[in-house]
Amino acid sequence: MVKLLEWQGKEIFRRYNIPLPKGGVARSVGDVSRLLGGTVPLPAVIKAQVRVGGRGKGGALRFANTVAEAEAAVSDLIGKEFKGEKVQEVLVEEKMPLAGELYVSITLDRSRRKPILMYSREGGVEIENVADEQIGKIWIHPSVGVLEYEKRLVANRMKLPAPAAKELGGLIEALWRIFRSEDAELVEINPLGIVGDHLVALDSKIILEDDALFRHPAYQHEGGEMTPLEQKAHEKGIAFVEMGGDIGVIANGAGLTMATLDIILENGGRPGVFLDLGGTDDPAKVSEAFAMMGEAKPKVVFINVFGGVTRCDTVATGLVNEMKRNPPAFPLVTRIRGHNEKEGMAILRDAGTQSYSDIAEAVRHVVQLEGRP
Amino acid sequence: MVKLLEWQGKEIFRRYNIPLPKGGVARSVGDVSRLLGGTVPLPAVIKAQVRVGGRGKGGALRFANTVAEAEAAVSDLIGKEFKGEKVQEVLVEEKMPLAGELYVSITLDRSRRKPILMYSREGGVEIENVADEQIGKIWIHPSVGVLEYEKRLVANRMKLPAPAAKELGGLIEALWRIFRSEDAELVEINPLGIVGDHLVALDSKIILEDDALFRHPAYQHEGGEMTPLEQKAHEKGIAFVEMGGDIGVIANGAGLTMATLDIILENGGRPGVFLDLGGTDDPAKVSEAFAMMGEAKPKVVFINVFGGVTRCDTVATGLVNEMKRNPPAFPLVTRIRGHNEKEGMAILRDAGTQSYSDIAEAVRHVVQLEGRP
Amino acid sequence: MSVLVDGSSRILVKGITGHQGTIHTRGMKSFGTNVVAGDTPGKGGTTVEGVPVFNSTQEAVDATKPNVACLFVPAPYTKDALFETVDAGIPLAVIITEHVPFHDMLDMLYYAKANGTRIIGPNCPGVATPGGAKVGIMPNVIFQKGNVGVVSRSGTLTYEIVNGLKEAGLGQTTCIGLGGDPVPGTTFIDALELFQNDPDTKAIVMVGEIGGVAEEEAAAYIKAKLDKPVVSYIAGISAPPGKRMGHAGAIITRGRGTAASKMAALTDAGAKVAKFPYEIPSLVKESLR
Amino acid sequence: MSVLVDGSSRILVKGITGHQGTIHTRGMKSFGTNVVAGDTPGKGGTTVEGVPVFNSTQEAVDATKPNVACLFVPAPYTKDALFETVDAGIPLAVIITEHVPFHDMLDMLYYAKANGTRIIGPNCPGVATPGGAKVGIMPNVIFQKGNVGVVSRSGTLTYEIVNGLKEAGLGQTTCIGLGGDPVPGTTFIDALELFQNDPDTKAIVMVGEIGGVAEEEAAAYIKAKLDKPVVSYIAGISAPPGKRMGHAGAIITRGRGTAASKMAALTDAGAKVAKFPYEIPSLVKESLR
Repeated sequence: MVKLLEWQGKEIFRRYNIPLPKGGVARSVGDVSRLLGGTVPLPAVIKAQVRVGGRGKGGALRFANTVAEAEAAVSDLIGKEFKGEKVQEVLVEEKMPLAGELYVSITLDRSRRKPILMYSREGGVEIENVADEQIGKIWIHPSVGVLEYEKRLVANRMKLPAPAAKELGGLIEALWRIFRSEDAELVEINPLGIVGDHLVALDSKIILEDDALFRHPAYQHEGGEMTPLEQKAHEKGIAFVEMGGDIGVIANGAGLTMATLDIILENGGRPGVFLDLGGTDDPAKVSEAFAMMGEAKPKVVFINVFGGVTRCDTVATGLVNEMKRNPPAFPLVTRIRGHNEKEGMAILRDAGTQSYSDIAEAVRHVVQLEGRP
Repeated sequence: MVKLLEWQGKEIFRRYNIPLPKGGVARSVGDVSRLLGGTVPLPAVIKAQVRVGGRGKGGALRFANTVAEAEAAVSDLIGKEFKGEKVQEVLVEEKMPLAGELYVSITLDRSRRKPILMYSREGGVEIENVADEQIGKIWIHPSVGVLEYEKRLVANRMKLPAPAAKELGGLIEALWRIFRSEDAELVEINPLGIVGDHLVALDSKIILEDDALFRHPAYQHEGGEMTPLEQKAHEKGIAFVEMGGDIGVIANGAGLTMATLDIILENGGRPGVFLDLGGTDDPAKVSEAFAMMGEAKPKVVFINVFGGVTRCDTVATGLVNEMKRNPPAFPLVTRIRGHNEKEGMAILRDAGTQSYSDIAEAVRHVVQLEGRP
Repeated sequence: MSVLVDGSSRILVKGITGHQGTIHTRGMKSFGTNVVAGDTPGKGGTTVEGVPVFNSTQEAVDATKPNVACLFVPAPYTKDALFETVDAGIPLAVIITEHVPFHDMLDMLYYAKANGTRIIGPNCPGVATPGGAKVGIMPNVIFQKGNVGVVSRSGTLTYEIVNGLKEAGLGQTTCIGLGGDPVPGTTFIDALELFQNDPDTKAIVMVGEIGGVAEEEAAAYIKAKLDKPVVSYIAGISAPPGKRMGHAGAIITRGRGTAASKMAALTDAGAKVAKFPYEIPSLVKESLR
Repeated sequence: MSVLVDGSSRILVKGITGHQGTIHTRGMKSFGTNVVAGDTPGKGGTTVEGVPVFNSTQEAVDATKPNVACLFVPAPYTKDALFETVDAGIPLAVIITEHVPFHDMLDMLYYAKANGTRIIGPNCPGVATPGGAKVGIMPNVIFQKGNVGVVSRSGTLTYEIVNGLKEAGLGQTTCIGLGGDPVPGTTFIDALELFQNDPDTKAIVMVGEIGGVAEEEAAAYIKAKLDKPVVSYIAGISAPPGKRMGHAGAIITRGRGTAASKMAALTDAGAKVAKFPYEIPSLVKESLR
């Protein structure tokens, strides 16, 4: 999940001719006077470029009537942290006189297996907080796109003045083209401002699909809303989630990894790390995963492998090799079933880890090792 | 039907990144040295830009090893006529060393109501002269386009060297995008040259759809393979075809106009002009059509109207008004049936034209007036 | 009986507030057709010829439950109007509009097919079932209820022929105008199949013209599947190759689509082929004997 | 009886010459599956594990008449391979490939639907009918012929569960892996419908996970239409919202798709919901009593 920063999203909007406020990115206070003396008129809005939501309430948005005010705001914002995310860039934009704020987005409706266009006159707040009856929905046939009559319908329901109604059709078409051509999971404009009789995209939210990044190499190194460790694992292609607790789980298969963490939770343990080995039995990959787990500093790690496609013995070999190279700072419990299960268990026992066949038994031992009262 | 000149088609090819020989258009001998001294290397091919087919046999293609030879060829070609079409422009292009000539095109298969991709290793001749088993065909779903595996298949069957095989995929994609985005009836490359291991489009043939020209205003004033009068009528939006004989027919509806000409032919008359009034009963339009007919100088004109949507009396009024303004140089026979038929016949008879209700009778009179032995 | 439309048809006229839409709504109503609604964006709430107008097809459908749409929409907007019709779940769309780009029609055809809507047209005069309903622009006075099914690619020529049938005492079950475009929504074969399955249709008149091979394909269908007599006429024996004879679809290309080829195929299939349109009634009478 | 695949299934392996394609062709054959062909462009004329390889699907179809395709094609080429499969008229395509962009899958889904091909997957372990055929990558040893239908969004977890069923003496009719992607070709409802119509399936095990609302929709289907017992398990009760738990589809967004919601819906629909996967066999036994 690649979540673009506001200014990155707006760069894409610009390429698709979506109307934007005049603005530019400042990476230091020194950039401000250049921007405000050049393309961006005052008064200005200064927006910290962070991926976390709720910037308005969090103090990440500032207003400035003078260059000095703007510089003060930028100076204050750069380096500040919002929900753990450090500000490195701010967007300096002209402040526009708003006659209204709308919402429009395109995303995937998994239930109907179709893209969905959502729109509302209640823009400017998180869409989750808008009443369902205030949100219009249009499902889109993927090979047909948004139809002209549907665009007209949306403009009518938004009760827009004529010039804005006309612009909205083009803007929806642009969103659709971004959604498809950029392989987005979500393209959202919130708020879509009404300025006079015209539309201006005041914010951007674009989430790109990981699996399609091979078509968009420019965004391959962008992140999502991930912890630094998750980001690191993501770059290595390891499915890795930090969950707050002390117990790390390495399993093969997302379902099995989740189920293992669930069993731990139900047995009174605190899930700490989800690490899915996937279908691999490549010792190098196993070692890498193991090293990632180490960085999360769990109190205890439980390895649960069902060897179907994956062979238990090669997984075990990978683990043991890694343990030899970097002896773990945590106790390890393993449970291994399936293809070459005896060989795998033997390899692990020889290396000194506790190895089970029964999962309930194994989990009870893991929770015991976590050692909470 | 807008048939683009070779160089116009190649301008479109260039926009879609189809590889072309280096070349430029000369409109006078003076242009030649500029082209050959600049972007176009010698030896060169000089090609008269005319819409009629069979340029190779007709002497419209020349070769030049020196600037002087090229100038001589251009001087000879400009102003020359090929099948009645006067040369105003020539295309001067580098002559490329060919390893082979292929054929590829996309057009509409009316029978399957799908676009069709046709390809052959036997390029360089008119595709009509290529044996059916030498032509590969792939039908294209309009909202899906040419699939990657199909492009691979074509390249395999064309037995291309690896670099050309890869290029062919992109080239087919470009043809498809031209076909759809430019609203073409036909996009053809013949010959598609193999130069070394690469492909080069040596000729272009693009026919655009009249009905979609509202989306392509740049081509609205281009012509097809039409006579000057047909072209003039076309620009006025009148369905008008010159057929070589002496009898002009004005009728309402394409089917009725054709049927009327057929009846004339079967009765020994020589069809001269097809003019379909269409569904109009606007006197101004009728007058305009009538004036067009006059320009074709027919020996006799037969007007056959069935008033269903069109009212016979308004059609008659239009005709009579035009006859008053510009008394026709030919005898006129009318046959009028349907909505307000009596009023229409009365108006025509009052104006002195012979008016019938029975078509066979009317046609016999028309053929008699044509006065051939 | 009849095909496609009858007394139970409920017609929505798309583009009812335009000149053509209004005139022909009047014509359909005086034929006895149940025109239940019209739609034109921005004109919702008004009426035309007593028919309520809605802003969108969906609104019209919700309020009046039409099962046939008749499109009088300018060519550049026809594709959108057809998609709207399909999305509203209307199973039959009759497109009168001329000059619809065939590229648009390809999109329309596949979208409609995938979603269960049949298209008639574009560039067609519509469909009429005497005593039932008329959808489109055919003149009212030419029809008479009877047992001849008529299907044609042309307009005015068909009116002449239907009028000729009436004058000879031959009524019609349904008359279908397929339209003169290269990509018709409904083909001769589709229409022949409908007539084949209609017990009241005892003979079929098929009016073709040059261009394409739809008549040849129909001939193959007639030979293989049809057990009713067919009288046919093909316009364009005098047409020169390469020239577009009024209809976008009426063009002989690369030696294909000549009148001679069509006539030969139909004769071979056992259809009676009229040399002149006015011969059709007597050939039909012969067939019905 | 069984669903989707059985002893009459003839399998084409697309991408047979790749590492995974080769390994799993061997696995399928040793399961007793009739693998009739493979295809890889440029590798036509060779054999893999005794299976003839063709350059294109059409060639493979012409020569060997497969009725199931199993795709081991790298994600960037999967869409094209699926279109080729559909164009060749193969009615069932099992897509093992992981990381297929959902935008591609949308195109694939609608193209396949329009042309009569069912997709299973992508990112799935395949389908297995013990005693009949296995298509995909599930381990052979876990299965036993019987009367429990299994359908699941996950891979390894399902192997554990099927293995547990076997150890408890509960055989399976067919085991269907739907895959962990947000746009699956076949849904829980589709699979439940298949099992509902299979007389040999006496009980159904349904293994879901967080993300989307497919389990809730399946619950509505179970309540309304299904008259066979369902035992279900949902993975991810411990998953935090907003995090993608390995599978592209396993993510709780905007409060939707939680394990609690799915479990509640299934309980309400009358399904037995297991707290732990290893409870499933005893719940199935209870259901079959």
